[in-house]
Amino acid sequence: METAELKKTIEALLFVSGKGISKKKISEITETPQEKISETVNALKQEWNSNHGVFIEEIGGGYQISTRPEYSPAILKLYPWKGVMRLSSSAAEVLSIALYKQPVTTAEINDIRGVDSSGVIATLLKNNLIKYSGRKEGPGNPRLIRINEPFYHIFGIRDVSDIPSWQELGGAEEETESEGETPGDEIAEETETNGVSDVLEDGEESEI
Amino acid sequence: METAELKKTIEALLFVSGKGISKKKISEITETPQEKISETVNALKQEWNSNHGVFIEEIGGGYQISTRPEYSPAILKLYPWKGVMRLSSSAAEVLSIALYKQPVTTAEINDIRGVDSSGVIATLLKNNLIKYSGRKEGPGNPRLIRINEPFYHIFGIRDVSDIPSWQELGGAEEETESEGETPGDEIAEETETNGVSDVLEDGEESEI
Amino acid sequence: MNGKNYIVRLDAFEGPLDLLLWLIQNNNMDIYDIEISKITAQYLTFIGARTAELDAAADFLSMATLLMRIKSSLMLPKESPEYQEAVEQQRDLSEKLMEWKKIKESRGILLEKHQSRKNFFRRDEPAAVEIDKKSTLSVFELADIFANLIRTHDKNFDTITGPEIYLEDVKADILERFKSADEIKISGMLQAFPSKLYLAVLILAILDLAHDGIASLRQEKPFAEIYLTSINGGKQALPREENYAQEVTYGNS
Repeated sequence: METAELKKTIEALLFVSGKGISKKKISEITETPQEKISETVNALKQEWNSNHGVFIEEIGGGYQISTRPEYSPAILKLYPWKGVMRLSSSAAEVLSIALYKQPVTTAEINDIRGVDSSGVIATLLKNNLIKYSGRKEGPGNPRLIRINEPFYHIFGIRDVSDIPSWQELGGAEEETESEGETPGDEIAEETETNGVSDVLEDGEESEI
Repeated sequence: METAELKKTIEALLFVSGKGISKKKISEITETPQEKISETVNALKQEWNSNHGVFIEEIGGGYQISTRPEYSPAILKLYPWKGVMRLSSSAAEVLSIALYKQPVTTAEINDIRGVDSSGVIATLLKNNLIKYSGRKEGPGNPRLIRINEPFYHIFGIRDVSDIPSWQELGGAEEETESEGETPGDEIAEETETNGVSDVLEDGEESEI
Repeated sequence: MNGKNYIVRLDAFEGPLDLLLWLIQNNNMDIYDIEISKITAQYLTFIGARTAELDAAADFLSMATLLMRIKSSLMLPKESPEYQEAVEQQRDLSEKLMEWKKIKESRGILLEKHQSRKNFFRRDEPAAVEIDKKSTLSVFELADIFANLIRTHDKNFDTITGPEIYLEDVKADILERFKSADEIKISGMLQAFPSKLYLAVLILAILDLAHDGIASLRQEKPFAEIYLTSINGGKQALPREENYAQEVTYGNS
C-alpha cells in the first residue's frame, strides 16, 4: 500500500477500534510488511503527538489512540464514572500473580496470597482486567485465569521491558529457577493469541 | 477556554466518545459559548477533513468523528460484521412509522401495520435504530418509541431537514392531519433531549 | 523483637506469609536461612497478643502450627524421617515467602503505574460510527413505505393479512435444529411449512447463515438433496465477549 494511503488507513483503524491493535493485525489488514507499519506509525506519531488532544501510543504490544492527560477533566465531565479509579492492594496482588504466573487457577492464587481471593477475582473478571481462558488438566479441571488486554492500557505497560522479570523481583536474592516462563514470554504470547489483536470478539448482527 | 486548548479538548472528547456529541454538551463541558464551539469545530474540520483517514462531521445536531468511506474495506477486515445494513421489509415499515409518527407505542405500530411487530421492534431496538424514551399517558402507560441517533448516520441524514416532509409524501393528500406535531418538530426535539447528547447511558460503577 | 514493634496491628498484614516476611526482614534474616525457633517464638508472641483482632484467625493459626511442627522436628536426630520432612517443609516455606515477596513488590509497581495512568483515556469499544454501514434503503424509500402503509391502513383497516414469515425467525428455527442435529435436510424443513413464501425466506436464511460462517451447504450433485451443516455447533462465528464495553473502574472498598 502506498504510504499516504497506509497512513490514513491506520488512522481509520485506530479510531474505529479505540483499543489497541497489534502491528501484526494492521500488517495483515493492509497487506503491508510489519516494518513498513512501524515506520508509518512512527511518522503518524510525529504528526499527531504534538498539537492535538489525542496521541498514538504503544500499549501491550499494539497501537492505540489515547487522550492527553491534560484533557482528563473534560473527559471526566463526559464520563464521570471513569474517575472512580482506585485499585485496592489486594486487587493489585491478584493482578501481579496473574501477570507473572499465568495461566493460573483460583486455588493457586489463594495459595500464594494465603487468603481467599475469590471476591477480588470476580471483580477483576467483571472489569475485564483478567479473563478465564481454558481449564487446567487435573482434578476438577479448574478454570485458568489470564491477564486480559485492557490491563495493559490501565497500567500503561508498553511491553515486557516496562516490568521487571520474575527473576528481578524480590531483591534478586538467590533464585530457584523453577519458573518455566518469564513474564516476557507471557506478554508476548498474550499479545499474539489473546491480546490486542482480539478485535473480533464483539460480534454483531447487522441484518435486521 | 483559550482557542488552542479548546480545539484539543474537543478532539479528545470526540475521539474518546466514538459517537456524536451535541454542541450543547461540548459547550457545557468546556464552559464555552456554543458559537465559539461551532467556530472551533470549523477550524478543526479544516485541519482533519483533508489528508486524514477520519474526518469530523455534523450529524443529528452534534459532531462526531467518522472514518472516510475509502477505508471501509480495511475496517471490514477488522470487524467483518460491520457493513451494509439490510432492512427486512417489516423492519423498514416499523422504522418508517417510528420516523413519522414518533413518539409512538408498540400498539400503535401494530395497529398501522395490522400485524404484530414486537419481534421487529425488538430487533430495531437491539440495533439502536429506535429507542424507548418515556411513556405515554393513559391506560397501561405504554412505552414510547423514538428514532435513535445512529439512524441518522446509517441513512446518511445530517439532520431533520434531510427527511422528506410529510407533505411531500405520496400518500399525503389523503391524510387526516390529526397529528398535532409535524415530524420535523418531533425529530428536532429528539435531537435536543434524547439524541446525541446521551453519552452517559452506559455508565457503571464498580468497586473491587 | 523489641517492644515498639507491638504497635503494628495484625490487620496491617495480608496474611500469615506477610507477617512472617515482616518478622524475617525485621530480624535481618535471609528468607532461605530462617532461624526457625527464633521466628516461631516471635510469630507466636505476635499473634498471641492479637487473637481478638483476627478475622482470618484460622490462616494465622495454621501457620503457627506449621512453624511449631518444623521447629520441633528439627530438634530430632538428623537421620529421622521427621527431620528430613521438616527440612523440606522449611524449604517450601522459604519458596513461598520469596514468591510472596516478589508479588508484593510487583503489587507496588502496579499500584504506582496505575496511579500514573489515571488521566489517560481511550475508548474500550469500537466506535459507534460506521461510515460503511449504510442502509440499502434510502430515506425517501422509507417515506414511500410509510405512505403506502398509511394508504393500506386507511382502506383495509379490518383486513387480516396472512402470517408474516420473519427471516430472523427462520434463522432461529435452523439454529434450534442444529442443537439436535449437525446436518439438516432442507426438504425436511419445507415439509413442515409448505409455502412459496416460506421457501423464499428459508433460502435467504440459509444464505445468511452460510455468509455468516454459521453453516455450510452440501449437495452431492445437481438437483439432489441439499444439506445444511452447522459450523462450530451453530454458534455465532464471532464470539461475544462478556462485559465487552464495560468501563473499568475499581476501588478499595
